[in-house]
Amino acid sequence: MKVVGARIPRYDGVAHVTGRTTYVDDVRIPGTLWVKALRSPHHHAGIEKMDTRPAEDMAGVHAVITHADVPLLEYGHLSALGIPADEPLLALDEVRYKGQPIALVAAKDEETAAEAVSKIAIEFEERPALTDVRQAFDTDAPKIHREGNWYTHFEDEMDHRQIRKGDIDWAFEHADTIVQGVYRPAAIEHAPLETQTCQVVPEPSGRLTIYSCTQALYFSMGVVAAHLQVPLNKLKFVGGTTGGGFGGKVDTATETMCALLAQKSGRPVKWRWTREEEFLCSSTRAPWHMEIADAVTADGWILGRKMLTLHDAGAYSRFSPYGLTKHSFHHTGAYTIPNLEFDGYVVYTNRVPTTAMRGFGVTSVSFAAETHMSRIADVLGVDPIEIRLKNANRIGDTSPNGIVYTDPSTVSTIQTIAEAIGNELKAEYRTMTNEPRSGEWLPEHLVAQLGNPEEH
Amino acid sequence: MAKHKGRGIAAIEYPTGMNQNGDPSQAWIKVKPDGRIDVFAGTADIGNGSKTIQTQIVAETIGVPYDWVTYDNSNTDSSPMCTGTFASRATFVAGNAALKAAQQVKQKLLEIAGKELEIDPADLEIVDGEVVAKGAPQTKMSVADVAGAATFGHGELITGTGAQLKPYSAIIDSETGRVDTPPHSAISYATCAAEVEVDDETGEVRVLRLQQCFDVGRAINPTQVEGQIEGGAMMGLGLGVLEDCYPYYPDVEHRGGAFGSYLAPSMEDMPQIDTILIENPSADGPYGAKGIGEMANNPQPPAIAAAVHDAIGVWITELPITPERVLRALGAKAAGGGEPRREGKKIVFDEELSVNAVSNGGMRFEVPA
Amino acid sequence: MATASLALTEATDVLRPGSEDAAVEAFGDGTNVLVVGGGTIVVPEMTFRRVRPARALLLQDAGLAGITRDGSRVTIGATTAIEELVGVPAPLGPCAANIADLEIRAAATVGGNLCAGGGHEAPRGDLQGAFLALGATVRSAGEGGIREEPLEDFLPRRRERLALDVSYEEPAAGAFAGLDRPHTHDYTALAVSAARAADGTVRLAATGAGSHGIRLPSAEAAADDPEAVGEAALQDVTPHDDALASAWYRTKVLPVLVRRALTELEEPA
Amino acid sequence: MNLTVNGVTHEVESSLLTPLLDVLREELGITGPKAGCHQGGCGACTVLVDGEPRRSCLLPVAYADGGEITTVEGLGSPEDLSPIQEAFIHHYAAQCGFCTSGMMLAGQGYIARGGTDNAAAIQEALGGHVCRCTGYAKIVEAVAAAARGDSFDLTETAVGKYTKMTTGGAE
Repeated sequence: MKVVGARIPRYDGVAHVTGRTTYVDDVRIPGTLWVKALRSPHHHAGIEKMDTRPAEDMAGVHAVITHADVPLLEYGHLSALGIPADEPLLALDEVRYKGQPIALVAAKDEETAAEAVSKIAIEFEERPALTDVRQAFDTDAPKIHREGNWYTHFEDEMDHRQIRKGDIDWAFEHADTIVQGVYRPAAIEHAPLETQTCQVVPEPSGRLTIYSCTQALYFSMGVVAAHLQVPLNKLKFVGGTTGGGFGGKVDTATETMCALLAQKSGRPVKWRWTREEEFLCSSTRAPWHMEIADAVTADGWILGRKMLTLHDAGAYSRFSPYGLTKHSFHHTGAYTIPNLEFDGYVVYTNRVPTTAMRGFGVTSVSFAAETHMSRIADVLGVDPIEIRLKNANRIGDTSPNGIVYTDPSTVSTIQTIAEAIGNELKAEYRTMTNEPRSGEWLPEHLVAQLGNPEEH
Repeated sequence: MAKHKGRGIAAIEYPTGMNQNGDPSQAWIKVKPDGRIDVFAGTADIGNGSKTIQTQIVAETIGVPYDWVTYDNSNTDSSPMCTGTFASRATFVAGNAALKAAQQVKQKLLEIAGKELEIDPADLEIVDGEVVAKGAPQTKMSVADVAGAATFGHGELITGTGAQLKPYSAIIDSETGRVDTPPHSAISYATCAAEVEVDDETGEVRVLRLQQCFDVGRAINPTQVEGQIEGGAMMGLGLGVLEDCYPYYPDVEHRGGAFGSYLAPSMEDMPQIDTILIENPSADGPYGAKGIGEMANNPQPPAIAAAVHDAIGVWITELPITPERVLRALGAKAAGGGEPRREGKKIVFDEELSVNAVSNGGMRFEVPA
Repeated sequence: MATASLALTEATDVLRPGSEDAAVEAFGDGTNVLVVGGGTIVVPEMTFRRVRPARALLLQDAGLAGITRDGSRVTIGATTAIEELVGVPAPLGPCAANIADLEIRAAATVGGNLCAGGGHEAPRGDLQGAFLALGATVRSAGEGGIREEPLEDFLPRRRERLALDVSYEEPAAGAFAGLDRPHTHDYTALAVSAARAADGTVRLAATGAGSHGIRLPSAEAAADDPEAVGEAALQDVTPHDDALASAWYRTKVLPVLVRRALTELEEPA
Repeated sequence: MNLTVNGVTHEVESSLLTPLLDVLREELGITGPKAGCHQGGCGACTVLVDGEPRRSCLLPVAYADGGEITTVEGLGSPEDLSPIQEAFIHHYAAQCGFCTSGMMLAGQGYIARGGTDNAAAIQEALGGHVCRCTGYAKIVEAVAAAARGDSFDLTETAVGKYTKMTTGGAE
């Protein structure tokens, strides 16, 4: 093999270094209108009255859209998987986060569009905001959605994702020590250098050409087609070259609205979010609240884990149910813990909706589980590398949801780093492999969890 | 002023492909009359390098030089379906689609060449753009000539299509969370050691070094893998010590709306980053590859948290580990607090953060004694 | 294709004075005039329509740039680039070097920094602290004509005045202690400047501890007592929460920076 | 007003306060400089003004009147790349590419000022530029290599400074 494994330069490297790569903002279409959004100034409010006529009447304004212009107002990021939608494309009668789009204007230039937005007459009735996931379940908590403050549509209409494996009571009874902690990683902005940008051109054929910075051309095309209620052949997405995404550009944040404005105005339109919109109004990585209690033995075996996760989804669910499920599947990290009781909730708050970001669902639990592991090593007085090797998942071990690990490398990556940092391992840890457990590495409590790697 | 150094490690795992699968990628390939190869796929390149990776896979699989292959992902009229570039799926899932399409093209090239050379296609192989008889390298025909023969002699268009899909089949048992088939395409693994320096008067944490080992399955392009891992390391550093959309979380005020007030890592935050790649091939990834793009920012935050504890003896479990959090933790420790509560065999940390301390009873986290 | 800024600025009367006198006249009493020094603060304000000036005064050609020395007296013209200060002794040089990055320092002006309004997310006006520690005076134009006054008196009125230059006596020693985070980005969360004048007077000032640079007289009075000086500084400030740091954190760290600045003043690194 | 951009002189009609970035992109159609933030915070719009790197989003065009502007398009063409462009390819210093033009022009300015391959000096000189993809390591390596005057093989990329492979690799 010569090409695979070779250090070949980027396919688009020459274009990148000569400024020839065409991002959406670089596409030049004469007669293009600029788009600006009216966004909610409140974290939570009812919309009492709205009159867009003052904007429509302005010279240079070609189209104004509100929820009334959207053929299918609610279509969720996970609707294709049968998960109910909860987010209107443009706010209907309530805003649930500061920055939520309510109406959009397409005008001859950005200045005119911005001025038209400021002329839209709107009255709000402010409502109490819920910002702390820990209070979302209280009877006196502000209510964000009619159906409540957390997502209730997991399998069998469960209101949370749960994992049950082994015998958690046995684990806590037989533990020498129970170590309990709380882990709270922050919301993160994707902050790609290219902000959300979209151009849409209405073609003479009646099709729409959508220049998009999406990370997912077909996914986004499906979202636009659903909102517009048109077949896919009415749309042509042009893209594939994205100025950074990190998950944030899986959200189809601009394409549908620009398509509607192009249809209504009959003109090409362009929407380039400002950096401030990108920071303050775009979706973020979720903040998470995780509580872990591990049942451990004095010599560092993790017998069982009880865990509660409150996933701060922000105002709408978007991909959060998916992210929480993925989180639950990986809540033991790189280790084999045979007895588990996990409960996780997707909780709504009045902050911008959260979405996928690099490591979706797992970055959070990697932090929680690994920091917890370091703590356990510290309180037990055992070596933090040895305790990890001891509990590391091995071929034939099973994951929280019963899947057999077939090609794990936890042992070898830990050994490699131990060597790199000059940590001399004891012989039994130095010679350990990823191969199936046996001997001292297969204590009684790990036998029942074993699976057969041939099965998968 | 006192600065304290510390080191911590963390080991992680991460799946390739969408959780529960059901995320198809497709590719199709056509061959020009001179044997040059055009690949069409709907996979966005977000900087991750999927244009390069898929081009490499196609060139390798067919057996032609890399620069014979063009790659077009520019629009949905000419490119087939791809679920998208996320979930660490571009190399593995979309790469497999390109691989399968290339295998079809190779087979058709061999069939045409077999007719031209009057040799069983099974006895032919393609090396460096030439179809060669196995064991008789002097009997050969360039891929260009094969493509010409197909076009002008046999009246055929050589194409290949490929689709990769693990069906959305992982039914989750709502009680236990058990699934019946693997809900991912592969799993990859990594370990990170972080070295930090903490200023105990200002609380500033500086990450000095990150040593990281990633099992990448197979490095289709080692430089690009390093690029992903180095970029992920800095994003992980941001998660660990800098970035926060809500500096007063759960409060929603004082958000930063600019690069000066939202602290994305800058060039001067960069520590020494050492990268060690392990190739433990996956069973069904293209050439054994696994997806590592996302997990690249997962091991640093816990390694940094452990290193901070090693340096100054406090556990900070809210991210990022800001100077304020460092000073608050050091202050609590100096005041004789900050220690976990011990009750029987329980050691309870962070009680003030628990839902039990904040909720009005709507949600509790109860742990057996 | 028109953009926002094109459409906006077409509506603005742009003045480009060619001398100090012309700049003073064009500024008048300052009503409805936007002063553009280097542009690094006001251009984004215009781009995002937070500022919609009827008139804008571009100072580039007004002859206000340059550093002059008269004995121990240093005078810095208002449109001198901040980058020009990077090599001068502490506190000014290190303070200037801590601002943003090379490209912004090369465009941003001393006058713009002295007249900067409080940022809505993070402090602005880093140089104010350093110049306060130097006991600088500012010569400015506006209502009532040209006048020279101590920087402390100028700062509360800085938004109504056209700064022409700033002057100070070279100190016997100077020091600067700032937070090192975030690196190279635009804003400093908190910093302390210190200077000892030729007559032995020690002046201390902070940036990031109020809506503009603040002198720390209580700390100055306790400058001889390393145990007390840091805490004394807290009497002089009203720390606030913003995107970079909380009032709590600023309160904890201001004494540290005061001590560090004084230590450096005594024992230059 | 007039601007000489990459050797070509243009009459400029935009008003005096228009940011240079918008004149380049919108009036002159030169799209190499990117509008990453319009706040001066990211560096994607950096160009050389009379040889010095400047944030074009912060500079009123009046201040560049009569000046010589170099954008990424003026560094070199695909057929005739400049050393810093070759360095960015060989060292894999561009991923999504959006920050690349600003990074290279800041690097070019640094080298023109006599900058060396010292990593800390490069980090200081380019420190205000944000890249979210690369983690900066390969950008620093690329600028250092260009500052040293390395020659570059454009058929393959460099082994990272701190990288090692334990198994496999190119066969």
